Amino acid sequence: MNIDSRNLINYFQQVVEMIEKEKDHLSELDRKLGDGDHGVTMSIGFQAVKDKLDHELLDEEDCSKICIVVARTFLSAVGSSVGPLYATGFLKGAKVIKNKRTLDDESLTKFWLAFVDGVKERGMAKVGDKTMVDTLEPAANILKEEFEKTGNFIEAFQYAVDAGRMGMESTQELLSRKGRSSRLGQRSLGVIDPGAASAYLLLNTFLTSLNSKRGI
Amino acid sequence: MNIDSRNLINYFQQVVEMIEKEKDHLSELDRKLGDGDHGVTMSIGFQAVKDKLDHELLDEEDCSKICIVVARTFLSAVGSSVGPLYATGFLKGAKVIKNKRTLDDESLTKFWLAFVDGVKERGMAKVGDKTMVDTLEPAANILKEEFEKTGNFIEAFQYAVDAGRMGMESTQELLSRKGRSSRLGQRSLGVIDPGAASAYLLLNTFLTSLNSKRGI
Amino acid sequence: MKKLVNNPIKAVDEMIEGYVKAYPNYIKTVGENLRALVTAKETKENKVGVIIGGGAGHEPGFMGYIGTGFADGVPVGNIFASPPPDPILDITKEIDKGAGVIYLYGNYQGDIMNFGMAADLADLEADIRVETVRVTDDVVSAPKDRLEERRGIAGSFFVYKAAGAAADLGYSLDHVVRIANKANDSTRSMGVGLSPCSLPQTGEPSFELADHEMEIGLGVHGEPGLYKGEIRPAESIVNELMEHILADMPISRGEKVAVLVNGLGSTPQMELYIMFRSVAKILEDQGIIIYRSYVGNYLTSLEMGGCSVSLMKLDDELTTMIDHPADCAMFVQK
Amino acid sequence: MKKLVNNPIKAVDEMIEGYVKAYPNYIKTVGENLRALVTAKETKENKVGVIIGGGAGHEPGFMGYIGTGFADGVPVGNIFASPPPDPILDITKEIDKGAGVIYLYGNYQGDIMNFGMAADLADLEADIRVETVRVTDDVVSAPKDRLEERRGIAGSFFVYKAAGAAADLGYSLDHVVRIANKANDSTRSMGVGLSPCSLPQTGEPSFELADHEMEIGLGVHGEPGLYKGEIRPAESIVNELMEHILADMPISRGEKVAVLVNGLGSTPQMELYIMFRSVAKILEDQGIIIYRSYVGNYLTSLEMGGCSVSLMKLDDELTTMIDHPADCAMFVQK
Ligand SMILES: Nc1ncnc2c1ncn2[C@@H]1O[C@H](COP(=O)(O)OP(=O)(O)O)[C@@H](O)[C@H]1O
Ligand SMILES: Nc1ncnc2c1ncn2[C@@H]1O[C@H](COP(=O)(O)OP(=O)(O)O)[C@@H](O)[C@H]1O
Ligand SMILES: [Mg+2]
Ligand SMILES: [Mg+2]
Ligand SMILES: [Mg+2]
Ligand SMILES: [Mg+2]
Repeated sequence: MNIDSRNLINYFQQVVEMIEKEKDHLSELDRKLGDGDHGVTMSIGFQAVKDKLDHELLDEEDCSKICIVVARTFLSAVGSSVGPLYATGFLKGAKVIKNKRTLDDESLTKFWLAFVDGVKERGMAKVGDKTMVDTLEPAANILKEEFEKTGNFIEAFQYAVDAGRMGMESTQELLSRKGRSSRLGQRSLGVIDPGAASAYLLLNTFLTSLNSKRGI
Repeated sequence: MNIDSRNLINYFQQVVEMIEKEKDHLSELDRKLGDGDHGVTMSIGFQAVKDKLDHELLDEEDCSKICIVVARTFLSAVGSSVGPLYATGFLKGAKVIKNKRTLDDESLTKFWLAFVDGVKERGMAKVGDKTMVDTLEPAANILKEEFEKTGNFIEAFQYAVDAGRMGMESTQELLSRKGRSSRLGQRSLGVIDPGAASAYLLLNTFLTSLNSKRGI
Repeated sequence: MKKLVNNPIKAVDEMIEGYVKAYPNYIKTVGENLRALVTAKETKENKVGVIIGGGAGHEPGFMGYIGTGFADGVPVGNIFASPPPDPILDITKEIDKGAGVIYLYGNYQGDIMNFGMAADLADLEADIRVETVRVTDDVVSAPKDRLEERRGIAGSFFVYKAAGAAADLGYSLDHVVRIANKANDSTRSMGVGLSPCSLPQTGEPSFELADHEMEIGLGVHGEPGLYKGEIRPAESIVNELMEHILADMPISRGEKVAVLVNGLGSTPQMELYIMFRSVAKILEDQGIIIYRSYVGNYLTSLEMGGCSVSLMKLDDELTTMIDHPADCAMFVQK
Repeated sequence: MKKLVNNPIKAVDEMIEGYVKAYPNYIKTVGENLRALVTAKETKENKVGVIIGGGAGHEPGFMGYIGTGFADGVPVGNIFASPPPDPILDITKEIDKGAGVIYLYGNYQGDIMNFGMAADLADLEADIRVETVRVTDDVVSAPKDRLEERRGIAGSFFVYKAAGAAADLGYSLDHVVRIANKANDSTRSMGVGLSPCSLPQTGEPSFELADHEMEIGLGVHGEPGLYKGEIRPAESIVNELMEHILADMPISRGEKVAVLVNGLGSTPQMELYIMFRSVAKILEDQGIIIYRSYVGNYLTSLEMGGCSVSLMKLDDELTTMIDHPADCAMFVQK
């Protein structure tokens, strides 16, 4: 399948809406593990993004440029930990789709793999550290593997989202080692990492936005 | 009836105990009308007095000296509004029983009349201002009147305590005009003035201490 | 309410012990009397002595303002209770340098009586001339025609600072008194309460407010104010406070003021600045010049929530006083 | 929780608007960027630029410490969130006087990433040399063999002050960095939480504590600490904090320290002094000399209840730094 700049903008619009619904839940997770602001931060960031989507990006056709603006806007609005992490992800993604107005299966795969690479480079976290990487790395691994097998992005991405969900859920059983909750020790057990949760939501929303485009 | 220094010390000991029982109630009244400390203040003051009663005053036989030490101790321990008011009361009372080891009906009457005069002089409040004077002035008036009629202190004082109680209760219907609650306006209605309450308790405890001496 | 204390009855004494240990260069006691605090610095001969005071629980008021350019001594009462005459008298004797002493305190019955007794004793026992200025800045505490009944709240900071500066400048007692009176006449305040404090001994909240309520006009000891109402946006609250203050204050376009937005204890600085922002807007709209600003906890009520706004109108003389440097343990102005 | 705000989303911006209006002699923004604050005073040519920073909600940290002898600029993040690279970069360019710039912040992932990106951009875009020192004073946040994982809490006040003083003294960037590192190595802190704060946007308490509970080892953003336990007398809490601090700190009899008892927001000064009193007792018992004390709200967490204790061991060099005067809107030291 191919997606164009409209679809990409539509995806980010859906993220904006999704975050407004989920922000309290994300803050709640962060209150248990960190400083309680993750939902607030995501909301501030994507509200700023929404402003760009509604104005500056309204007629933008270059998918890469859209991602760059989203990344910069998000980062400038929030700072925080997720700011550099997601911004670097989207910037890295933008790099591999430079100048593209439509994204085919291969570009989409490359985009998300670059996204995950960006987050990992920026944060230097490893699987098991109880961060968003626990969602993103398994998702990327499956995406790569499945896409190499079938060449079908959407099928592969479906598997990736499932793997991401399992990765996210696995954070419940992990001790924190990165970020604010890393000093919690045993007390970090039993709670899903907020960044792992928001990362899963970013992935899953991409899937649902594609499916709605396909009419599923 | 005659009372001696033992009886007087016994009276103050009973005040100490009574205040510990009533302090929460007195603070509660003051929370509604003022700054919430009246019970705390009375307790701090009479705990300091208790220390004197238990040591320095143990063998004191001069009733006037006892009152002076009580007054000074109370004042030094509390400051506040009641400090100068009750201290001046007891000091004025001490003056009229100078050098006395026993107090007869007349001395007792003079003592309490001087006490009330002292409070009034110090605070310059009038009946109706919603202060302890609403308790003390009617009590003094009746004490004087009845004592002049019968020459019997304890009977007269019984009437005085009743008048004091009515005066105290009357503060419920008064607007504050003196002290911290004077800016309350209408909102001071319906609550008994804490100082009016503690003044009543001081009087009433004197009565019960006399009665227990008499075996009533 | 939870408190970091040991024995609640000892809270004030232990606070002072800690304070004196923390700032030995600034503070000492008169003899062994923990409740009688004076400056540890050399004071000039023939300087008017400045005593400010009142109950404890208002920290950094009042003991935090002992120092050069401000107060020479502070008698410390129990929480929200005037100090008794003893420590006031002890301090008076200690700091008098032959030029007399000024007593400054908020207009409360307890303080009037205790400081009054101390002033009498200072005259009788030590022949020290004492003058008194009572602060009456709280506009809602009594109508304009009964100014002398108004209570003193955070605006007392301005009055004390002005008197402290005047004394530091070597002015005579009469002159210091005149300036203190002028500072008081030029100062207006009004507060809003959001949540109560509690005395360590009772643990009970000093007043009751529902979840969404505030108290407009609250006093610094939790004394009830004008009315309880639904909490509103900061700007709307400031509008109401400023309306009362400016209606009461003789001030016109082009004149200048010092502004104090004072936190009552538990209100974050962030909120105080948001309040200040609206105060500044209103003053700008009215063409009144903000000459100097103070935003922070200057006169608290333990952990009470809320704040007050104070304005002092500045003529040249009061400008000099407000600009005068101060060096205290809990307040330094260059 | 009730707040004196307008639109919660605008709280940080409105706070800064108020702050800049209150102290125009101290503070200005870089261009129109409200989140990029720099000193309004002339700074010396060839002085090392000092940037401290982090999320909002810690006032007077960090924007209150802009001024002579302290920081030259502060990028302000959202509440409890690192500022993004833009304002950091804007400030870096604005304050660089050719001697390079030092970034100082608490050791948190968000700050590391954002300040790190800004440092890269400062090098790339403007060829400015930037060095970084991260504060790691919280003893309970990681064991001793993983010092570099410890988070920064109120002791950062000491580290920032030392660096600010060194820069003001005209030291080179390497020298300032060495002193900042030494200050950090010499500083240990530990806190106790009594009650949560809440973000204006959520209104939810940042953590849960039962009526009689405290959290030992709490972080400055409400991050959980060592354990929750029944509240105890102040002295017993201080004993526990000091045990952890002194066990971690290479210090011996006869050496001297600076002490900071820092309130988290809603804890009255009275309680801070009661805590300080016990700190002083323990130090006296151990023969450690208190050279200078700071007691108050130096690094808060909105209206959080509780406090922390910080010690910085002083050699001659750090003594000079801690004695160095500072003149900031929210902190003045003579
Ligand atoms: N080094 C890191 N690598 C990857 N993810 C990280 C890292 N540090 C933190 N995170 C993620 O960031 C999330 C917290 O984000 P947020 O609450 O917005 O930031 P902050 O911790 O600065 O308040 C964590 O739940 C975690 O998933
Ligand atoms: N001028 C006055 N004359 C008589 N009684 C007064 C006067 N002012 C205050 N009081 C009494 O003092 C009581 C309050 O005492 P207390 O709470 O101990 O002092 P404070 O008001 O200083 O906190 C009031 O209830 C009132 O009865
Ligand atoms: Mg967070
Ligand atoms: Mg009272
Ligand atoms: Mg009182
Ligand atoms: Mg955060």
